[in-house]
Amino acid sequence: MENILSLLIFIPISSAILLFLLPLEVKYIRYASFIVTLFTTVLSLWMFHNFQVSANMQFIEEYAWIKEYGISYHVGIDGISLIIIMMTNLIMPLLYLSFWHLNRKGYWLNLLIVQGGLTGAALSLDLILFYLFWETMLLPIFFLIGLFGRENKNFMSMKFTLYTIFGSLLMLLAILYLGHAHHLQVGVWSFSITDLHLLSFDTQTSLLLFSAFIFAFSIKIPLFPFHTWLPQTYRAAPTGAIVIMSALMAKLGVYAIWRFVFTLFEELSFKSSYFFVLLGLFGMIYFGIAAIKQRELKKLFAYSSASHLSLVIMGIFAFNYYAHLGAFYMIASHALSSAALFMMLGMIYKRTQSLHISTLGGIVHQAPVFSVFFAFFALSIVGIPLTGGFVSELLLIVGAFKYNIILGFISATTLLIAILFVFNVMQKVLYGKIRLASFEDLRLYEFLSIIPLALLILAMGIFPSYFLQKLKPTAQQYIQKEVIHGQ
Amino acid sequence: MIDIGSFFILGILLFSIGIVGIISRRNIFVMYMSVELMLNAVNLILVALSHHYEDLNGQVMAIMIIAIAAAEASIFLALFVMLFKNAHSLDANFFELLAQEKHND
Amino acid sequence: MIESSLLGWIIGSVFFSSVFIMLTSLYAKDNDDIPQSIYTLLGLGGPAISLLFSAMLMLEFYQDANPFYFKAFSWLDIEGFKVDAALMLDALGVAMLSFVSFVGFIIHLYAHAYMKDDPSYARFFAWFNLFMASMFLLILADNPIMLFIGWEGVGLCSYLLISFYFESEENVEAGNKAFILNRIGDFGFLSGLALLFIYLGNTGLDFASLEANIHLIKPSTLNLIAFLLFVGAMGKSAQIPLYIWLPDAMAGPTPVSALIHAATMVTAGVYMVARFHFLYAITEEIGLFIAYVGAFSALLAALIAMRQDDIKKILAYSTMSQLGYMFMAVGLGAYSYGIFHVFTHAFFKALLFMGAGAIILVLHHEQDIKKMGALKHKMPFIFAMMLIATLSISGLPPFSGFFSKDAILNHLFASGNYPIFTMALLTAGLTSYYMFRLLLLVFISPSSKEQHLLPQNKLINITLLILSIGAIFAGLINLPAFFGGNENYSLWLNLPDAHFHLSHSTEFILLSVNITVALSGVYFAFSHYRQSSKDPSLGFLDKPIKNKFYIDEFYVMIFVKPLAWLSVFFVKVVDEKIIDAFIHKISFGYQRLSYYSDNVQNGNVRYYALYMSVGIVCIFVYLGVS
Amino acid sequence: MNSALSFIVTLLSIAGLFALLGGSFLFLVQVIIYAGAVVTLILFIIMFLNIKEENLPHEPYKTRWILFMSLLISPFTAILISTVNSMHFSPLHLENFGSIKDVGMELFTQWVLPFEMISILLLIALIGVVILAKKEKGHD
Repeated sequence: MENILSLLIFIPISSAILLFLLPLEVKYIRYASFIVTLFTTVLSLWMFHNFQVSANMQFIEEYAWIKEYGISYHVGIDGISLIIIMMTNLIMPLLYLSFWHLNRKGYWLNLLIVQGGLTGAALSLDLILFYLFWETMLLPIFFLIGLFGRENKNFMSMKFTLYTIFGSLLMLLAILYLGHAHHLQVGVWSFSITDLHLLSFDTQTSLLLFSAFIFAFSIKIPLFPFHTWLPQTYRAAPTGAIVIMSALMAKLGVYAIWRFVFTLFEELSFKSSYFFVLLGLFGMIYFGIAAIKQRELKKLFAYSSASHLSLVIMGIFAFNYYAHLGAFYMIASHALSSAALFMMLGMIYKRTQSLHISTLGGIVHQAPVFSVFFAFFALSIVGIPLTGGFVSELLLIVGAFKYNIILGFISATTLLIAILFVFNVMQKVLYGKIRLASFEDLRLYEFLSIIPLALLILAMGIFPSYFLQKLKPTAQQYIQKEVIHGQ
Repeated sequence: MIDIGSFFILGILLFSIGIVGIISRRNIFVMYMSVELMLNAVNLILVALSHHYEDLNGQVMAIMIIAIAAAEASIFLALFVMLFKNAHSLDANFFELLAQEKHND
Repeated sequence: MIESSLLGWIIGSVFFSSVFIMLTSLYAKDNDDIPQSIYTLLGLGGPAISLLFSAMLMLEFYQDANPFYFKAFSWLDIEGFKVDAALMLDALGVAMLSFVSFVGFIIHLYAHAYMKDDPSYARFFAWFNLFMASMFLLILADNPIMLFIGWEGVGLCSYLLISFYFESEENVEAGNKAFILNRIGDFGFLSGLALLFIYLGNTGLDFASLEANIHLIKPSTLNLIAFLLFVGAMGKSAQIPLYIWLPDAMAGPTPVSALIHAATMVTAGVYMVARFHFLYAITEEIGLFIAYVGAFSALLAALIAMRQDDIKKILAYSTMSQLGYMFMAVGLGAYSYGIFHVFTHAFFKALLFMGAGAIILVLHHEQDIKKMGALKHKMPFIFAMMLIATLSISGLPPFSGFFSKDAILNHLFASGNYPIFTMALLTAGLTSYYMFRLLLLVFISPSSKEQHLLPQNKLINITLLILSIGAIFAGLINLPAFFGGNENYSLWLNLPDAHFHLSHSTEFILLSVNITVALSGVYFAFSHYRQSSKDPSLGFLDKPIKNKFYIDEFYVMIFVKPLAWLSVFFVKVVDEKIIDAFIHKISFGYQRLSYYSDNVQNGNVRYYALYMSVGIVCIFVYLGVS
Repeated sequence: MNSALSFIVTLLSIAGLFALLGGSFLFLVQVIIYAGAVVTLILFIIMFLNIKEENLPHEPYKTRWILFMSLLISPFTAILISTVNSMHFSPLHLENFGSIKDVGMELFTQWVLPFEMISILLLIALIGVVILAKKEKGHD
């Protein structure tokens, strides 16, 4: 099983192509793609089991691909990509389950391709390969929004795609420049980060390259001034696309900053950390406050997601052990919570054809099981103890305090900001007067699709040390350097 | 005594006048004449060069140009007749058939 | 230290009973499927087992004073931040556990009687037991993180129970308000913890290690930590400025008010300060600050309570006022007195609430005391109970409240903080005034309306009786030297109290002053409300007191509205008008540009020639210049 | 009309210059083909089309355009002229150079192929003109 990573990447993609070519009924395509995702989940669990607790890359595969330009197929996994892979492979089958009723062939196939793209992007250690997968996962989202979205879906899918591609292009330029620089400085072409991080640049060049990378990733995450595609796109996008965007893609942006920006521009990342910590905190507060008065649930949780991701950015730029662990943990726990929440929003939408707060109310009377789960996931976003969110917020806050006491206080306001809108939502949607003629409680497949998420969130809150042990070495990577740089 | 340089200068001036004429005037006849003027300017320079190098190739080239100009003239004039018949105008701005359809917004 | 897994089971039994109730009711969906008795069994069984276990442990502890310890698993295990999911029971824990488990169980019995016709019976007990579990966790926590988990847990359950009758938006909003204000406190609390962990993370994070290593931190940081932790207490224990949720929290069912918002949860702040006594003992400025906050809260609450008409809200304000006393005590180093007052307060306040609940039940959920009156003969038993509790809270001997309050007042006087003492004394007078106002308006003063009364419930009366015993005699366990005791309770708690010596004569004078003040409050109440149910005017204070000093409105004005405005501003203006508009400008700028460049290609040959000649000229100029 | 006439004058003067430069054959060709045939053809067509005043384009910005273009072109011209001035040229020498015979020899030895191609070109132009000037059946 030494090429398990390739299997994880290419099984979904190839089966998507195969299923596209086969003239099957939608029903069978659904079964087939569900089985494919289940299979990758089993594979990823096996990998999780065999993952050694260390900071090194594991399960590495490296083949030359385009020799003339030193582009290679180079994949590997460490603690932080492990989170992304595990989350992707856990959430995908559940996503399939939660929309078992959908009869659209393209939906399932696009999801498979996204899965492959996500996995590939999270695993690749070669910049060109990374760019390839990064764009691979973008296109299916474009189709998902454009084909299965609602309202101004065409405009929004265009806007989202152009916006992100605009960012990616700058990154591509930076990648090409890096390869070229390697050619100049070393004499051979290479795009592998293990080679590229040895390069040295003068301050101005590295600042430009750094900004190009950061720009691409902060659009995807999104960070403060680049977020305006977010609420409208979430509103227009179908649930499957949102779950992927908020639970997985945004996290992939954070991951990419860690993997590429930190590795390639270590010095600069340390130097600019203060700016990004501030930006993260500002974004957290800004998005949190913006969410308070949102009346459309998807937009509201879009802002909420952005708020938490800004906190994660704060965490990874704070460059200390606790903040890093907290950020990783937040990536995982928030992926689970937000995936579950958006899946449940999809269920609401399916039943009522509306997600506006004013049309909803009193669901707890009609669908108690649904409400319990919805409240649970909402609370896990807020970071109630015994959910994974609490552990991550605790670690992040401790990390922030370690970074700077005043910024620590600001980061602790996350405890306040999130509840302001979450409780409002719970009050208006779950409680209150019954506004819907009928609201069906969870069906079996819906129930099955969210119960693993709920259990996992609980487990992450109750036994954090078990989950954290696999991440510890990765988070320790920067401790030594932290001392050197005097953070 | 005039030297060959003055022929060049004359040719250059004629050529410039031709350019000015072809761009600033809208009358297609005038534009056509400007084109001819430019051809002649070139001819003049060619012949002057042939004299300067004492090489007849320059003159031959000029002859060729005159021949082509004659062919061109015939086609030009035929076109003018057609255009005038269709549009009753000698305005070059009138003939914008190369432009794409204008957006109405 | 004795290892004992019973500690875990104290929490576990209530927790699992809650989980079982939840699962059963979710499974059943309609309450008809499952007989109520199953829920009763589960709902009361859990606390009963907890009570049993805690009684066993407490007895054992009483004999050999050896603390218990139980480590379930390692919760978080990273360098410099090791937190075990561990429980610990020492004297302070026993003091809290004793009344929480006992009063908790009694209130469970009461709740069974109170809620038995409610369709959401199962849900009630699920949350109620979850609350008990969190409260036990809070008390038994071996480290601040476990304490915080319990701390948040009680807040969450409090939210769930306040908005228990969620058909009405008001109740849900009250729940939200409670949770949000609590969360503001938690923000401070968690910040304080984070600071503590950064400095002491390497030397262990359980309370014992913290206590041993607290001197490693600089005093200025210690002050900050102490202050932040107290912010948490402000939220949880409803002190200025985070108190406004408590009166609204009365929207929940009465047993909830009795247990959570009177006897247990709100005292968590006091417990926390006592738990961190090693910290507060060396940060005297913060201690003084706490005492002042307590004093102002006590006075403010007492003032507001004078003119409230809702029986439960009066009790809520009185709770806040009593909590103020506790904070005055712990702030000035009298931890054992503070805990002692927590202890006695649990009994008489629970009794008051349960009595009020009984009245409310009998009167068809009428809560306005102005609409009650002359009920003394119709419900003499409840009157007796309420009278006991009122006397106790007013601090009249020989009831339990007298001893604890007197101890606090003495300590305040002895510590020499006379402003605080004065406020406390004033509050004592006001307390007896408004409590007797309540009592008189409900039971004595003439009633205009003829009331139809429902029969009283026997079980409720029994529970009242049990608690009244506590309310009368609980004070005797810490009999001061003046009355011939030797403060057994304080000795046994063994907290590092600040001691001030007072001569017997001073003590005697103080005692008589205290009693006189309390009695004068009683007198003023009597002189007016025996006859009439109208409130006398208070002059210029009348309006502000009736409107609770406009604090709610003030908060709405300075926090809620700006936040809402900011939210709209961010989305509608910053996002849409500035950032998004800018981005659209860029993208539509390209489109505009294409229109312009489109004009270049206008099909007119002359222009093409022009462009060409421009190009030629440029080339020539370039060649000519170079 | 005026411009056409002055155009003839220009062409004739150029013809004179050709003669001056020793291109006697070119002089003849210029006089006969250009001044004789082409410009006459222009004049003939102008007459033939019977152009009235309103058919002429209305050019309100004519002088402005001419000024603008002259300015635009002036650097080009100036640079060329200054280049020419900086070069040194021999004065005209009017010995026996460029007789018709020489030109003919040149034309029919070295330049036979282009010469033939020009003839084909002229043929094509002839046919094209006939087709263009022919009345289209559909339109009339």
